Amino acid sequence: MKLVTAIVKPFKLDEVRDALTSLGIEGLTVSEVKGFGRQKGQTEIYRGAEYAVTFVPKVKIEVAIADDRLEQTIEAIQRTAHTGKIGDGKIFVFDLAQAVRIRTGEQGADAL
Amino acid sequence: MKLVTAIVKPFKLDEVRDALTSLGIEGLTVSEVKGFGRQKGQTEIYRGAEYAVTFVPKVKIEVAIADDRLEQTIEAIQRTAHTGKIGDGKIFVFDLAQAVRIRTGEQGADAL
Amino acid sequence: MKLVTAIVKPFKLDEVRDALTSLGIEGLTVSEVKGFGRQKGQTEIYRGAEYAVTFVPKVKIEVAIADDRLEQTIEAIQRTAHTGKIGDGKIFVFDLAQAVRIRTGEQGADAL
Amino acid sequence: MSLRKRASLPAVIAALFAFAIGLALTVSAYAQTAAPMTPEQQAAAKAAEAAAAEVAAAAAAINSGDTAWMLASVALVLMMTIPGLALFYGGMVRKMNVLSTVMQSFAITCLVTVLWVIYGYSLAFTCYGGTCTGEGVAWMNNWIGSTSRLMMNVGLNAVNVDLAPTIPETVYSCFQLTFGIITCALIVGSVADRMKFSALMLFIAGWFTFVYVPIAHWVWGNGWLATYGVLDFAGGTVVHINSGIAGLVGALVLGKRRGYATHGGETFTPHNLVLTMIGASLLWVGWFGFNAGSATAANGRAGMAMLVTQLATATAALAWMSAEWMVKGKPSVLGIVSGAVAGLVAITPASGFVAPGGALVIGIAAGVLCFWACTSLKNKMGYDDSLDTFGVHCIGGITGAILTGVFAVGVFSGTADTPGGTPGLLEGNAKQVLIQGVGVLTTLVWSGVISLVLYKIVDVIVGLRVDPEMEVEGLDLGLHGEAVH
Amino acid sequence: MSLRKRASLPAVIAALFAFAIGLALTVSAYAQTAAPMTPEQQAAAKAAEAAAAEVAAAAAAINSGDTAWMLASVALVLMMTIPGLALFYGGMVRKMNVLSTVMQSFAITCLVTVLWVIYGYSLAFTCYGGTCTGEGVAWMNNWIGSTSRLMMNVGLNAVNVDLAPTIPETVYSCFQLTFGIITCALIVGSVADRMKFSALMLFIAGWFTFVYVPIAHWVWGNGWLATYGVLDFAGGTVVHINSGIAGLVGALVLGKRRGYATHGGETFTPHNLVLTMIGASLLWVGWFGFNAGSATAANGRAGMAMLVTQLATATAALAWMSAEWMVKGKPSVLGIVSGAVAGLVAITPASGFVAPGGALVIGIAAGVLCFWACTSLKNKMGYDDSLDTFGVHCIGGITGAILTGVFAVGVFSGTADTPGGTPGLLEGNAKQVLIQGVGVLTTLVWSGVISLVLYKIVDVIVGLRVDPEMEVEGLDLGLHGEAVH
Amino acid sequence: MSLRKRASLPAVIAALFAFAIGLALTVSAYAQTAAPMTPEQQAAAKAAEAAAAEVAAAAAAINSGDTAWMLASVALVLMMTIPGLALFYGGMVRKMNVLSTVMQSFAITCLVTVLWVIYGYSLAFTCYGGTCTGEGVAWMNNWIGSTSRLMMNVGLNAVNVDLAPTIPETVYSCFQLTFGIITCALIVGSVADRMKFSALMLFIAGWFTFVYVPIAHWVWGNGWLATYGVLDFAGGTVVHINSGIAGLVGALVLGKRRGYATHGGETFTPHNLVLTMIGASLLWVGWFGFNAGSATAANGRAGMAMLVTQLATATAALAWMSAEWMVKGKPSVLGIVSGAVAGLVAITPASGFVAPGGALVIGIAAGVLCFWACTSLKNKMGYDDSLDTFGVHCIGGITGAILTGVFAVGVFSGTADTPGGTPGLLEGNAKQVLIQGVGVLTTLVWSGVISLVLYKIVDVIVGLRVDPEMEVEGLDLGLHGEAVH
Ligand SMILES: Nc1ncnc2c1ncn2[C@@H]1O[C@H](COP(=O)(O)OP(=O)(O)O)[C@@H](O)[C@H]1O
Ligand SMILES: Nc1ncnc2c1ncn2[C@@H]1O[C@H](COP(=O)(O)OP(=O)(O)O)[C@@H](O)[C@H]1O
Ligand SMILES: Nc1ncnc2c1ncn2[C@@H]1O[C@H](COP(=O)(O)OP(=O)(O)O)[C@@H](O)[C@H]1O
Repeated sequence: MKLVTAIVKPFKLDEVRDALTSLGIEGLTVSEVKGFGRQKGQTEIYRGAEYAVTFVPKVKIEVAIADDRLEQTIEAIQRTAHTGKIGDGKIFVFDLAQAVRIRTGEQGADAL
Repeated sequence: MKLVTAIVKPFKLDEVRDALTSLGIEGLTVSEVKGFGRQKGQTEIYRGAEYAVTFVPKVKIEVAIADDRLEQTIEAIQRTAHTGKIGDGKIFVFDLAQAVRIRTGEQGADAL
Repeated sequence: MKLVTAIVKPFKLDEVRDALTSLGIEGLTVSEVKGFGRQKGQTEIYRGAEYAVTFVPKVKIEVAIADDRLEQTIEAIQRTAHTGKIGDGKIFVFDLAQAVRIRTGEQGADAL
Repeated sequence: MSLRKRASLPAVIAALFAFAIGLALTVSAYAQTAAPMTPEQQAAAKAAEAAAAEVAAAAAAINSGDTAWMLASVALVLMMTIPGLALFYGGMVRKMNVLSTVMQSFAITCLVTVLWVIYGYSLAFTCYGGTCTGEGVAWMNNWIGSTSRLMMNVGLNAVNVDLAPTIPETVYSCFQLTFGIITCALIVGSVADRMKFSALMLFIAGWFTFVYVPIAHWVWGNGWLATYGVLDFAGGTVVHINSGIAGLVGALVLGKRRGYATHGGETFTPHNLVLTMIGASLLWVGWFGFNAGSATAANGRAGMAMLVTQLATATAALAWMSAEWMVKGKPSVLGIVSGAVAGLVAITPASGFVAPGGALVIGIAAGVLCFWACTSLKNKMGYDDSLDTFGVHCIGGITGAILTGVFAVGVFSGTADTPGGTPGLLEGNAKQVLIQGVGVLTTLVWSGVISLVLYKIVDVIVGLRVDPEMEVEGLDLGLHGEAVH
Repeated sequence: MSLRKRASLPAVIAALFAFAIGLALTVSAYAQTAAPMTPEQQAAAKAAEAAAAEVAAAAAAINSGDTAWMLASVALVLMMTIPGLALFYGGMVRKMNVLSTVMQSFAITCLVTVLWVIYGYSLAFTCYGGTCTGEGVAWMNNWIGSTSRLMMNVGLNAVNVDLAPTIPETVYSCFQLTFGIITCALIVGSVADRMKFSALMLFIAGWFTFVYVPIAHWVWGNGWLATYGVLDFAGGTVVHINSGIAGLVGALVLGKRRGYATHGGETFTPHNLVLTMIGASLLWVGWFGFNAGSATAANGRAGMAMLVTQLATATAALAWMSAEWMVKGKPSVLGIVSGAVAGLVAITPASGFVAPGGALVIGIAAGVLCFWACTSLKNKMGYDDSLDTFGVHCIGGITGAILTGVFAVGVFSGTADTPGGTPGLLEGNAKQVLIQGVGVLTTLVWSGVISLVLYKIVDVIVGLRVDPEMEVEGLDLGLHGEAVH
Repeated sequence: MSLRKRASLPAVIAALFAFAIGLALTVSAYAQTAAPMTPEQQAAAKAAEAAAAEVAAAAAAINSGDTAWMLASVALVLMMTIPGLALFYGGMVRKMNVLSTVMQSFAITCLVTVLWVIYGYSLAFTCYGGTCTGEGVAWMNNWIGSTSRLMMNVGLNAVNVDLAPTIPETVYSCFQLTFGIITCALIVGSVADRMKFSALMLFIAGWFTFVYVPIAHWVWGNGWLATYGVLDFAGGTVVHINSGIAGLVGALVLGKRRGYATHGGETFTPHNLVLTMIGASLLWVGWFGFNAGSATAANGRAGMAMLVTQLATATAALAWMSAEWMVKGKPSVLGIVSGAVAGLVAITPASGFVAPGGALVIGIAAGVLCFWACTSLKNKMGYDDSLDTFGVHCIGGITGAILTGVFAVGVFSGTADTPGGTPGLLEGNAKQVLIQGVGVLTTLVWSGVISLVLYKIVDVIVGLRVDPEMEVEGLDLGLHGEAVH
C-alpha cells in the first residue's frame, strides 16, 4: 500500500476529490496547510508596515491506496490540480506499512 | 521505529490519548483535519441553497513509537476510538527512518 | 529522497525557515498542530472550573529533500529550533518513494 | 412522523398568527359597535368613559423629553438581548453550539414580541376593571390585569395614566416588552448546549404566559405584591430571580451536559470570550435604558438610577475580579465581565431607591456572592447550570432585592402626597427587609413550581433534550443545518 | 499605467475636497456680499426675507425633547450601516472576502457624507424657489430642490420649517444623511464578492447623485410623488425598492460569481453567521431610529411607529422561520434574521400609518414573500444576487409599499387642517393602493434604468469586475492587502 | 512571595472599597451634623447657602429634553470604550493577546468609575470654595476643585449650576465620567502586548488622579486654562493629547515589543480587523454623544456639533485612504478606519465652535497628518507605539486644537452677555491660535512628565513588563488563564 500526499491550491480541492472518487477511491483526508516555495505570497500592509506573506494557503490531501492504483492516482491528481502556474504544488508518495479500519478491524488494502 | 497515524472522531481524542499514555507513550501530535469517506456529512442550508457537507471533522493523531510497541498501540487506538458506526476512521503505519529530540539531540528510540 | 518532519515551537518557525532557505532548500509545508508530551500546558480557569491544557500549540514543518542533504537539514533544524527547554520538539525522517511537481510533471529530486 | 415533526411548530406559529389577526379584527370591530348593555356593563362603561376623559387630559400631558428618553430606552433594552445577551452566552459555549445559542435569544425576542402585543401587555400592565388606585380597585386586580389592551388597540396619544402618565402608551408597552424579552431569554443560559429548539419555544410560550405576565402584574401592575409594599425598581424579582430559578429548575430537569465534569480535557472551555465581552458591554450600556428608563421619565430619579447603576456595576466587577485573583491566582476576562453582570443584576431592584453609598455595598456583595455561587456552590451541589443563569441572576437578584430593603433612601421614592417615600432598614424601617423577603420567596416558589410543570409538559409533547449524538456533534449543524466556519 | 491606476481615485477625492473647500468659501462669502439685483432677484430676495423671518420664529420653536430623540436617532441609524449592515453582509461572505465587504459599507458611509453636505441635502430637502407649500411653489420643485443649503450653510438655530419645524436643521440634515448612507450601502449586497472597490466608489457617487437625491426629493421633499399622494413614512420606495432594484441590475450586469451554483461543494457557505446575527440585531435596534425617528418628533406617532415596527419584524422573522422549517426541515439562524430584516423593510413605508393589526399582516406577508424570493424565485431566474438585496429589500419594500395603501389608518396621518388624514383600502380608500403602485413603479424604472447606465459608464472607465484570479484568491488580500487571520 | 503577588492588588482594591464606604458614611453623617465654625467657615457656609438657594431654583429648571439627550449620551460614550475601544484595539493585536487587550479597557472602565464617584468628579467639576464665576472665585480654583461632591453626595434634583444647569447633576457626573474612562483606556494602545495587568491598573489609578483630574479641572472646571481662554469643546487637549502623550512615554519607557521590526515575518499582523472595524464604527456612533453631548443640551449647538463631527470624520477617513492608496498602492480597512478615528479626534475640540467648511479642512488635515505620523514619523523615530495612540490621538488632537483657533465661528459660542463669542483666526482673532498652543503645550508637558514619574514608580513596585516567555507565548494565557479558541 501507498500513501499519496498532494499539496495543492485550495480552490482545486473539489475537483481533485471528484477525480479520485471517479477512480473508485472511497476515502481521503484533508488538512489546511501553509506552503513556502517558489510562488511568492502577497504583501499585507498595516499602517505602513509591510509584511511579505511568505506562506501561501494550500491544502494537503492524503489518500491511502493499494499499490496497483498508484499510477492512475498520481495521474488524476496531476491532471486536476494543474493550472500551469507556479505554486501548483507537489505529490509525495510513501510506503504504507499497515492500514487498519477502526470500525471493523479490517487490515491491509481491505481497510481502505 | 514506526509512526502510527490515526484518523478518529474528534470527541474520541481524550480517550485515545489517555489509553496511549497508560501504555507509557509520552508524546503525540494532533491536528485537525477533514475526512471524506463512507460517512456522509450533514447538509447545510443557506437561504434555500443546500450544501452537502462532504467533509466531516476528524482529528489526526500521530505517534512515533519503537517497533515493539506497534501491536499494543494499534490495539489501544482501535479499542478507544471505536464506536461501531461508519466514520470511526483509520490507522496508518509508516516506517520511521530516524527520530531526533531537538532539545537534547538524542536519536532513535531514545528521542521518543 | 527523504521527507523530514519537524515539530517545533511556533515562534521558531521563521528562524527554521530561514536556515533551511540558506541551505538552498526551496520549499516546505507548514501546519498548525497541537503537541502532547513532557512539556505541560498552562491551566485555563473559567468561573472556577480549571482545565489543564494538556495540548500545547506547535507547528509541523515538512520538507522533502534529496538523500544527500539529510544531515545538514537535520542539523539546521536542530540548531535553530533549539532553546534547551522541554518542549523543543522532534524531527522525524521518512523515506520518500516518489515526488512529483504538479506544474511540470517532473519527478524525483527534480520535483523538489 | 418526520413530517409531523417538521410541520408541528411552524403550524402552531401559523395558528398563532391566524388567531392574532382574528383578534385584531374583533378588537377594532368591537371598538365600533355598541351592543345593548347589562347594568354592570353600563357602570363599567361609565367608569371607562371617565377613564377616557382622564386619558384625553393626560394625552395633552405627553412630555416630549420623557418620551425621547423612553424611545431611546426601548432601543437600549432591546440591544441588551439582541445582540447583547446572544453574544454574552454565545461566546461561552463551544464553537459547535454558538449558532444554536444565539438563535435562542433571537427567536425568543420574536416570539415574546408577538405574545406581548396580543395579550401580554394588557394582562400585565392594565388594571382589572379599569380602576387602578383608590377605592374602586377590583380584588381580582391583585392577580391579573384587564383585557382592554388586547392587540394594543390604542390611539396615538393614549397614555397609561397610572404607570407612565407622560409618555405614549405605545412607547410604554414597547419598553415593558423589552423586559419580557430579556427575562425569557436569560433562562437559556441554564439549559444551553442540550435543549431542543422546539422544546424551548414551547416552554417559553408557556412560561411567559403563566409566570412572567402574572408576576409582572403583581409587582408592577398594582397587583398584590405592589400593594404589599415590595420595592423592585427595575426587576430584581420580576426579571432576575424569576428567570434564574426557572433556569435552575431546567438544569436539574435536563440533567448534565454529556461529558460535563467527567473529564479534565478542554472540552467545555468557552470558545470565544471576545464575544462574551462584547455581550457584557452591550448589557452594561443597555442597562442604562433598563434602570434609568424605569423612571419612565427624563428626570432626577433617572439620573440617580444611572449613577448608582454605573457604580454598583464597576464595584461588583472589581470585587469578583479581586476575589478570583486571590482565590485562583489570576484575574480573568470571564471573571470581570461576570462580576459586572452580577452588579447590574443586583442594583436593578435598588436603582431608583438607593444612593451611591448603598450602591457600593450592593456591588461588593453581588460580586463576592455571585463569584461564590458560580465557583463553589455550583460544584458542591453538582447541578450543571451551563452558563450560570442561576448563579448570577438568581443569587444577584436576591442580593439586590434584600439590600434594597436595607439601603432605600426614603425621599428618593417620595411623591407629592407622601414626601417621605419608602425608607429602608438604615433609615429605621426594618420591616422593609421582610417585605422584600416576601417578594423574593413568592417569586422563587411560583416560578420554580410552574416552570417544573411546564418542563414536564413540554417533555411529553416534543421531548426536552436533543439526541446524544447531536449533543456530541454540535447543535448548530444538527438543529439548524448551519456552522461557523 | 500602474501609476495611473494607483492615483486616479484618490486624485478624484482630492479634487472633490478642493471643490468643497472652494464652495464653502464661496457660500460664506456670498452670505456677506450684496451685489446689485435684477427685479426677479429682488422678488426672490423678498420671499427669502419673509422665509428668514419665519425661520427666526421657528427657531424659537426648537423643542428640546424632539431634538433629543432626533439626535439619538441619528446615532441609531448610523449604527445600522456601521457596524450593522457591514456585519450583516460580512458574515455571509467567504472568509477571504469579509474585509472587502465591510470596507464597502464603511467607505460608502464616508463618501456619501461628504457629497451630502456639499449638495445632497440642499437638492433633496429644500424647495426650489424657496417656497414649499401653497400657491407659490415653483413647478421645478416637482423635480429637484434648491441650492440654498450647499455646504450646509446654516446657523445654529435654523430649522427646516416645512419638513421638521421643531428641531435644528443640522440635526434634520444628519438624520436624512444616514438614510442616504444606508440606501447606497444596501446595494453592495448584490454585487459582493466580485466588484472592484474603485468601481463601486464611482458607481455610488453617481447613483447617489442621479438616483437617490431626486427620488428622495420627489417623495419627501414635496416633489411630484409627494404631491401625487404616495405614502412612504420611512423609505419603502426611497430606500428599499430603490437600492434593491439597483442591486439586481448590478448582479445582472456583473454576472455570476466564479463557481456559483456550478459545484455542490461548500464553497459559498457563509463563513460566520454570528457576525450576521450581530448585524441583523443592530439593524433592528437602529431601525427604531429609522422608523420612529421619521416622525421627526418624540410624540405619539413615533411611539406607534416603534410598536408596529417591533411587531412586524418579529412576525416576519417567525414567518420566514416557519416557512423554512416546513419546506426545508430546519429553522436556521440565517433564516430568522433574514425574516426579521424583511419585516423591518416592509413595515418601513407603513410605520407611521398602520395599527398593530396591519403590522401583523405586513409582517407575515413580508416573511413569506421574501423567503420565496430568496429561495425559489432567485434560483428559477438564475441571477446571482449574492446576499439577496433584491430578494429582501426590493420585494420586501414593494410588499410594504402596497400594503401601506391597504392598511393605512387615516387619523394617524391627520393634521389640524385635515384631521382625517390619508386612509387606506380597508377604510374605503381603494385608490391609495394604486397611488402606492405608481410610487413603486416609478422607483423601479428610474433606479433600474439610471443604474444600468451608470454601471456601463463605470465599466468603461475602470472596469467593474476584479480579475478572475483575485476573485478566487480573495478580495481582502487582492484589493486591500489585508486578511483576517 | 507568590502569595504576596497574588494578594497585593486585590487587597488594594479591597482597601479602596473600605475607604469608600467609610467616606460614604462620613459624608452622609457630615450632612447631618453641625460643628461650630470658624469665621472663614461661616463665610464659606453663607456662600454655600446662597449656592444652595440657587441650586433649588435651578432644580426647577431641569429640562426633560436636555436630560433625555444627556442620558442617551452617557450610554453612547460608555459604548465607545466598552465594547468600542476594546474591539478597536483587540482586533489589531495578535490572537494570543486579544483577551488581555480587551480586559484592559474593561477593567479601566471599572476602576475609573469607582475613583470618579469617590473623588474625581468633585475635584474636577466643582469650584474650590463653592463660587465659580465673578469676583468671589478662589485663586485655588485655578488648580483644583472642591470636596463638596465626594461620594457624589447629592439629591435627586441637584444641578451643577455653572456647567450644566438644565440637567440633574448625577447625569452630568455620569457623562463626565465616561470621558475620564475613555481617556485612561486610550493609553493602553501604546503599551499593548507587553505591559503587566497589575502595573497598568496601578498606573491608571495614579494617572487618573494626578493627570486627568487636574487637567479636566483646568480646562472644563473653570480652572486656569479656561480662564486663559483655551477652547476645547469636547476634549482635544483633555482627552486626546493627554492620553496620546502618556501613551508615547509608556512606549518609550517599556521599550519595543519582543521581535518588533526585527523580522519580516507576519508576526505582527492584526489578527482580526473585523473587530477593529466594529470598534471604529462604535467609536464613531458613540462620538455623537461625546461631541454633541458636550453641548449638555439638546439644542442647535448640539446639532451643529453633530454635523461637523460627521463631516470631519468622513473627510479624514477618505483623506487617509487616499493618501495610503497613492503611497502604498492599496486602500485598506485599517487605513480608512484609522482615518475616521483621526477625524473624530481632531474635530473633538472644534465641534461646538466651527462650521462645515472648517470641519472639512480639519478632516483633511487630520487624515493626512495622522497617516504620516503612523506610517513615517514612527518608523523614523523608532519607538514602538503598538497601536498608534500617539500617532492618532496626540497628533490628531494637536491638529484639532490648533485649527479650532483658526476656524472658530464666534457666534457659535456667543452667550446672552457676549453674543460675539470667541472667534478664531479667520474671523480676525489671530491670538486664539496662540492661546490654543498654550493649552496644547501645557498638556504635553504636564501629562508627559507626570506619566514618566508614574511609570517609574510602578516599575519599582510591581515591574512594568511581563516575562519574555509570557510575551512570546501570549498574555491571554499567561496573565488571565484564558484563550480564544
Ligand atoms: N521541498 C518541499 N518539501 C515540502 N513541501 C514543498 C517543497 N517544495 C514545495 N513544497 C510545497 O509545494 C508548494 C508549491 O511549491 P512552489 O515551489 O511554490 O511551486 P511549484 O510546485 O510550482 O514548484 C509549496 O507552497 C509548498 O507547500
Ligand atoms: N483511503 C483513505 N485515505 C486516507 N484517509 C482515508 C481513506 N479512507 C478513509 N479515510 C479517512 O477515514 C475517515 C473515515 O472513513 P469512512 O470511510 O468515513 O468510515 P470508516 O472508517 O468507518 O470506513 C474519513 O473521514 C477519512 O478521513
Ligand atoms: N512519540 C511522539 N510521537 C509524535 N510526536 C511526539 C512524540 N513525542 C513528542 N512529540 C511531539 O513533540 C513535542 C515536544 O515533546 P515534549 O515531550 O513536550 O518535549 P521534548 O521534545 O523536549 O522532549 C510534543 O508537543 C509533541 O508534539
